[in-house]
Amino acid sequence: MDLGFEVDQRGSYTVLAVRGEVDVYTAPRLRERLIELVSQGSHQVVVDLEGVDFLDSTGLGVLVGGLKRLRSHDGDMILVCTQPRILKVFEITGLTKVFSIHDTVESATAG
Amino acid sequence: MDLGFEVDQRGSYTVLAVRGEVDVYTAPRLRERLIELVSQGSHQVVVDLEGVDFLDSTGLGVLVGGLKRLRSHDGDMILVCTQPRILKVFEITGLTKVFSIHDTVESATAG
Amino acid sequence: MAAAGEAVRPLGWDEADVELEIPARAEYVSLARLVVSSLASSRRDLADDRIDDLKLAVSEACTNAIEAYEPAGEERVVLHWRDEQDRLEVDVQDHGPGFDPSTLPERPSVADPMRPNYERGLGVPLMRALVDEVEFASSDDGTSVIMILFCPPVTPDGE
Amino acid sequence: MAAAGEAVRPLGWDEADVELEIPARAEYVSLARLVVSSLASSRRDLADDRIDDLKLAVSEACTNAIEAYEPAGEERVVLHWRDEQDRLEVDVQDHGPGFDPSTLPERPSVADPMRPNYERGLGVPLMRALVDEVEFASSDDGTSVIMILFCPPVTPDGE
Ligand SMILES: Nc1ncnc2c1ncn2[C@@H]1O[C@H](COP(=O)(O)OP(=O)(O)O)[C@@H](O)[C@H]1O
Ligand SMILES: Nc1ncnc2c1ncn2[C@@H]1O[C@H](COP(=O)(O)OP(=O)(O)O)[C@@H](O)[C@H]1O
Repeated sequence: MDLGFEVDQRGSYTVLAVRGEVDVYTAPRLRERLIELVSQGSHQVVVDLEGVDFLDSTGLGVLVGGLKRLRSHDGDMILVCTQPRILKVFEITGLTKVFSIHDTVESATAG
Repeated sequence: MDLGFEVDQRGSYTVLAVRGEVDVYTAPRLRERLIELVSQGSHQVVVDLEGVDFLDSTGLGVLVGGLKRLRSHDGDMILVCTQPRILKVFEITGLTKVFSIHDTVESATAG
Repeated sequence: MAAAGEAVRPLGWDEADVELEIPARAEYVSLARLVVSSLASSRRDLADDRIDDLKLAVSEACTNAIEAYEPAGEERVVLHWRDEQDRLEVDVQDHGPGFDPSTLPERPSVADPMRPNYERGLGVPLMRALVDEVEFASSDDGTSVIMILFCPPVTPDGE
Repeated sequence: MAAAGEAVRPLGWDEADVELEIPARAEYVSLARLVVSSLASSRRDLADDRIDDLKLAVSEACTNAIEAYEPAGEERVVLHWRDEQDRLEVDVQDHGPGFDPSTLPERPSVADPMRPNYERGLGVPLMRALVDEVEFASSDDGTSVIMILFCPPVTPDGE
């Protein structure tokens, strides 16, 4: 099972597009990617989840960890997600209140 | 697991396009379809296997049975198949010598 | 007779029981998901979003079962699938150290202002929210998590 | 160290053993195929056509195991998957009446002019042609079919 990543710089935003299933096996790779971005100086990170087929609590934990790390650098993490089954996971866990979630990368990077 | 069928008349040929996996569970439906066609007077039958993802020995047996039934009515069965993994099953079992196998429905119905 | 004369759904408890035993390793959780979603899809009475819910709940249970063994050795996780007319049940068993489920919060505390600090502890709340019933049976000998989805009977035409 | 430091492939015999137990019913053969092709795909050293070969061989073995029980009751078919560095093994077990494999033809008789009359008997020849080794162990107590694919070691860069 593969997790795919694509990184794209859009103005002051670094867009990390994730593809595949984020679970206990693959989530460590997402964590590494996020840590890498922060250590390279990307502090405004957009995580595009439109290509994600599955996201579990381990994946949520990695995103929350990334958000905390970015905030400690006065940065932020913005999510792009319109898939109902992925949004549902954020809703159940109350994380829609923690993340700002946008419909498109354009709108996420418009700020 | 569904097996899909589409029937199309092309001149004197009846084209049965099969979609899905043909195995011990679904093969009886293919058998019924073939028997139905013969009993409705279709004696030149083209079975289009291009939409078949999986074909096992039960499926082969049903095709052989259909061929025998058609031949007993002075008819014939022509197959359409270009997928290597499906062709391989005919080759291993020596059935490439029994069926005439074409690349397209057009060529199968050209005779 | 039901309209769907072709019995896709297995008929009885024992007969319909599928068992999957996997090594207690993270890379096998996706296999458990695959099996559960394939079995659930063959029941024609489950909507896609319910299948997704079950798949995620089972995945969380398998993840916890595997993490219970840390550091992982040659331990195993066993999943049972049982089909019945009006429900389906999945249980996930490990022989890890066990835990006391009553110490866990009943529901996700969605309004908790400390939520952003929670990088863990989301699995059980998710499971509770996603399926109709979750039961934990845990002892020194291990844990069994039973998850149930109720499937309201579809009234066939002409009955 | 191998280039693929991330061990996708399980490490040892026991650890890597996956077991799937299904009811002896035709509708479950597709699940066995799904499990086998998913496990085989996670081994990066197998080409797609080899995965297809194994999937078909296992499917044939499951079909025979199920048919051995006719008329089907509450019997079960058990599939084991074992990963090793240089091979993978699948066995399919039933507790049907058993049979004498030595009475079956070794190879498909492709040149047999009577072939068009064969609507059955294609399963075992297919299995024999598709995988590197097939072994039948059959007695009054049932049958176990062991199928083996050899996986030539991929020499990692830098070794
Ligand atoms: N199968 C299990 N065996 C042992 N402990 C478990 C098991 N399942 C859950 N737990 C305990 O319940 C806690 C909460 O689980 P969960 O909500 O999934 O969050 P997390 O796994 O992120 O900690 C775990 O940290 C663990 O202590
Ligand atoms: N697991 C099994 N249990 C009992 N008999 C078996 C088993 N597998 C194969 N056989 C016997 O071997 C024969 C040949 O099998 P096969 O080549 O698959 O063709 P088919 O199943 O179409 O007859 C079967 O008809 C059956 O008598």
